[in-house]
Amino acid sequence: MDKIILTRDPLDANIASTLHRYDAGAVATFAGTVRAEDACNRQLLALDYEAYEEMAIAMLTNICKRAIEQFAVLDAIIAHRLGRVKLGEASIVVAVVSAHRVEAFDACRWIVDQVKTDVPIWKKDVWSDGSTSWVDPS
Amino acid sequence: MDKIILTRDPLDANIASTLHRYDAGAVATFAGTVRAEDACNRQLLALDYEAYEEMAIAMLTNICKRAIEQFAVLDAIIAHRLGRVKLGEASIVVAVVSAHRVEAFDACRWIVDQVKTDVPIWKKDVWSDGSTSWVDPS
Amino acid sequence: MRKIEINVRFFGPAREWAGRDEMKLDAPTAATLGAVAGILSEKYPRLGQAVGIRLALNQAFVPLSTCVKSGDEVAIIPPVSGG
Amino acid sequence: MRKIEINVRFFGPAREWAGRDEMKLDAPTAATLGAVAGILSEKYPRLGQAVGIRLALNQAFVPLSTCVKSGDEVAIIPPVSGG
Repeated sequence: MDKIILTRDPLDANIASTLHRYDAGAVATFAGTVRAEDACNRQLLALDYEAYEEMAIAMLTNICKRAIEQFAVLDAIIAHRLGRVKLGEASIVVAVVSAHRVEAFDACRWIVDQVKTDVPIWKKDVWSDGSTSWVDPS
Repeated sequence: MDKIILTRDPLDANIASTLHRYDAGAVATFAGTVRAEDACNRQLLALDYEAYEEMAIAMLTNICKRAIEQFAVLDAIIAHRLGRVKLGEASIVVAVVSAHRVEAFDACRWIVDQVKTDVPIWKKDVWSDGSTSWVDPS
Repeated sequence: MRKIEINVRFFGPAREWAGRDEMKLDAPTAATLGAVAGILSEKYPRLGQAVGIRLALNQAFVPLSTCVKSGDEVAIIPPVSGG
Repeated sequence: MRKIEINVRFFGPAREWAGRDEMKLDAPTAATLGAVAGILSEKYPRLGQAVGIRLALNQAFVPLSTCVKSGDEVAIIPPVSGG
């Protein structure tokens, strides 16, 4: 099972099940989902994601590796969706397994922060009036 | 769907799917699993959980309510297993949904800490030599 | 002297210290929760020696000075180890 | 003066600023990544005005003083918004 997933298919929220290990006592999972938004009489319908795929995979692989080293966790997995992601669907799922819970939470949170600030992935709001706009990351 | 679950059946790691909300942007999930242990030439096979069920449910309900208030999250769910839980299986699953990720992580972690320190649930190690021993919570 | 009858429940390791899951216990009228703890500690010495035990009255933690009445449920809560 | 040909890729909003996904670009031999940024900024003024753009060379962030060679891939990376 691949530890880094970039896919146009819906993400599996229970991705941690692929990390099944008998030496694990804790599994922390994070899912980022597309949240309803209203702006100027239009509603958000979806987000369109795109990536510099080759570079994103290299960077996600590196983030995964650094998390395992820095937080001394057993394993981690990062899945990010591309293309159109509808309201309520997950755009990112991160799971970390470790012996104890503190490292699992810390590593999971760190990975999500890293992905959001550093990996070449972009998203565009898709509005009910047919317009789209790049999401300002600031 | 019940937000507080005490059950002798295997837990659903993807319990957060029952909290599906369009106003949620983040879902943090924690699963505590039975971890392999060796002691004095015997191996841990399972944990046996028991609870003061009526009181545990009341306290879990209260923890859930306090988490939602204190961390301003949208919803939370706590599932704890009773009876024999085998190596690799989950004994507890906690999921929190919120608008943003920081509160989801914080509330999830807080709930797990509260459950471990305060709720009347006990576990016993079940060893490969047939012996059992109550787990010292200290 | 009149007596009351309360229900006592033992959980986790306390079940083994008392050798039972539950029992009916006679106590003096207007006995406090603390007094019940005293009676049980004498009756079950291993329970009396245990560290960190809490008593719940009708599924809530209350001060040991609280009076118990007939039909109340007192639970012996050793340090918990859930999760 | 001899020239080299590099591949340029535009991502996210940069695709729209340049009006394209990718292009071949002629650059002077021994041009630096910074010089390539200068050429592209002149060619696509909207790109030149954007804040926080980074350039990747062959899928890695490197100093702008790095020399590019024929066949290299230069990517225009606007501020990211994944997750």
